[in-house]
Amino acid sequence: MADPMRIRAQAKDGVTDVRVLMAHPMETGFRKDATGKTIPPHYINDVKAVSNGKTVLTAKWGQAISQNPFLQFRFKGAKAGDKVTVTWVDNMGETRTDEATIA
Amino acid sequence: MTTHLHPRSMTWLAVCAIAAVAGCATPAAAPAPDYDAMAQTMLRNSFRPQGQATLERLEQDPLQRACSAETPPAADVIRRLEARELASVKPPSDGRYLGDWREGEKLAQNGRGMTWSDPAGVANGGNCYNCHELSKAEIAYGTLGPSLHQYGKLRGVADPSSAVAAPIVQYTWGKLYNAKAYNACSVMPRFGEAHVLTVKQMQDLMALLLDPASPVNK
Amino acid sequence: MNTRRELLRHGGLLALLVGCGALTMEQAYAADAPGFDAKSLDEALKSLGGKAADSKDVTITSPDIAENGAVVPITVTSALAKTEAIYILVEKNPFPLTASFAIPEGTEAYVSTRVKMGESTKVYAVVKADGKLYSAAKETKVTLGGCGG
Amino acid sequence: MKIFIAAALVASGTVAFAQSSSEAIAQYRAMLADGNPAELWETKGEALWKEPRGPKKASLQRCDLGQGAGVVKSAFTQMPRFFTDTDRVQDLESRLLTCMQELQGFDAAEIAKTPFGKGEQVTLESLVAWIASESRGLQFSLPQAHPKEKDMYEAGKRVFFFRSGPYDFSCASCHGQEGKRIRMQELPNLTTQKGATAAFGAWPAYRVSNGELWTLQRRMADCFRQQRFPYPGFTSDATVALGTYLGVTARGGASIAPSLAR
Repeated sequence: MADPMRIRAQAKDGVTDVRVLMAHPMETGFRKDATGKTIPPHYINDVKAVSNGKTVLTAKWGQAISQNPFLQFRFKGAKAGDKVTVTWVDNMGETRTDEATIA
Repeated sequence: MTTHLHPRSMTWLAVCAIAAVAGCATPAAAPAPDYDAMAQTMLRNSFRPQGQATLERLEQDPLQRACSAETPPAADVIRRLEARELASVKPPSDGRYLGDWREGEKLAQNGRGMTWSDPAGVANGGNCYNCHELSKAEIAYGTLGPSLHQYGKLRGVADPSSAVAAPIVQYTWGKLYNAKAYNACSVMPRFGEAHVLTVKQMQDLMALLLDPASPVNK
Repeated sequence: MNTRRELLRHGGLLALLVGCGALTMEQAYAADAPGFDAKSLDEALKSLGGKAADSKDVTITSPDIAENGAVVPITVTSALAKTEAIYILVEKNPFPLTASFAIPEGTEAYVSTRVKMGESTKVYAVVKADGKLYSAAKETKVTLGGCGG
Repeated sequence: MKIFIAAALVASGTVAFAQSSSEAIAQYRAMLADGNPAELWETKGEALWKEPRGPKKASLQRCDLGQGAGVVKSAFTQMPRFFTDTDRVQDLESRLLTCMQELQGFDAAEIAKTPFGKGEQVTLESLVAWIASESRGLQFSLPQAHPKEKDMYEAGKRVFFFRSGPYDFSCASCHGQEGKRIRMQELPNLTTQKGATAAFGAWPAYRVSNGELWTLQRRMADCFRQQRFPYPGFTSDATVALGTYLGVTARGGASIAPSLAR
């Protein structure tokens, strides 16, 4: 199973700043392994963030997002103590969901 | 490492002082720790062969040993070492000093060769840009060595095959073949003497440095 | 770490793979996310809805030089009213469209992420606001570091 | 090299570019400072420390890193150090191996033989990342009171200056001078407090070139590779000695590990 994300969410003046690190190889499909075999593409292509039942961000990604992706965004309407949930899905159907409490 | 470069008596005084502070009862007659021997033992016990990198690579020659101290050797030692290295320089077997600067540029860019992850038997790179500026077009150059941009031009080499250019051409060959002949503890490898580069490869690097058509001299 | 020559060889390999259409995943995915299989900037823009007008209200922040093309930080901000989506396109990548973000009501028109680039290239930030496309671009140079061994 | 298209062409250099390149690279690093993927290893490492694992199904919470059983804070900035139970000087990786063997029942020799980035080495890398993060901002204060600590420092210094192999390289060949660089990469002078802090105090680090978390052990192994030396055993005496020399030289400097490296 994929490793957990690191999510930091901080509310200030009504705006919640969310920073997410995801553990993922983000294989492009262009690289070869030591034996010369092409490594198949393996990358996150779908990201969704939800807070208080509302979708606050959705993203579609290609394979050129860096390995162990970083994502930062900001939304209104949440306060300290509320939760933010982030879910990613990759092109092989693997998925991971993690939750953080807004500070 | 030679012991005269590491005055044992001083080190021993420092150890005594620390031992006293720590309250360790060090017998006054205990022999001074031989750190050189200690390091040698550690090196012997810590490494294992991998790929083409054998344990023989940890056996120092006299020059490597003399240049392994924090401070350079004494002037007379340096003179002796340099004379010995200079005697090792062999002029190109076919008498040609200059090859193709285009091949030289490729070699200068190539930093591979002789590590445990490099396949044995593949030609080594020259590593030049790791340490030197050469062609102006390459901005990712190192500064461990001096800039070699306009190397031939600055030395007035208009025709590398002319008699007037001969001293510079021969010196440059010698420097590539065995940098230690001119600076005993130089950080530059002994490309010819240590069989890192072939005669042909060194001829190509010579052209990169001295051919008026080479980008180095633009 | 590779030498320049090595890098060029991989570049050739890449072209070959793209030419052979080895990336079936992209094609399968394209139906859901248009533009990600486009192989040129123009083609990608077309799938997003056509040409984008240069706009001072779109800001893209990225380094002038990246020490490593594998990780290039990109931040996009839009000051345009009714910003609905933000796209990041890396011009010289085999598939320029790299990310698309849907910005719902209540979410600021701000995203920051990191992208890979194989060579020095312009990165375009495209913003969809009130149904129209606007853009800004920024050049990042990729350098070679380390011992090359 | 694992970059995307792997055709990292340098644009034909303009003068302005060359002049400002160090500044621009500093700007690039600053942009990456927030959100270092090393945090992913830190998170994993903290969980691994607390989780009952190994044949003995025990956690590492009684592991003594030199500050007393289970104390993690400030352990990183005071290692390598002498340990009475093993009667030797150990760096963080070596000490973790001892704890994994004694407390959890793992075979330390087996883990030491495992390639970096595989199996229990990943566990070690994660633990090192977390333990280092618990000393972030603290000053290096490696002890030198025990004679064996002093021995390791002195031997490590000699390993640092030891020139050998087909290229005549030592650590000092690249890291013994001020203000030098290899290609575009600046080379810290490891014989100074500032330089040793910049190097010793930065590893473990997330390497953007391969997306992996490298410990100091791994960093040193790769330096020896580029020196054209044979392979240094994991936590072997020469590597611990070298770590001691660097760490003692860095004393007084503040740790920024885990950092982000090229």
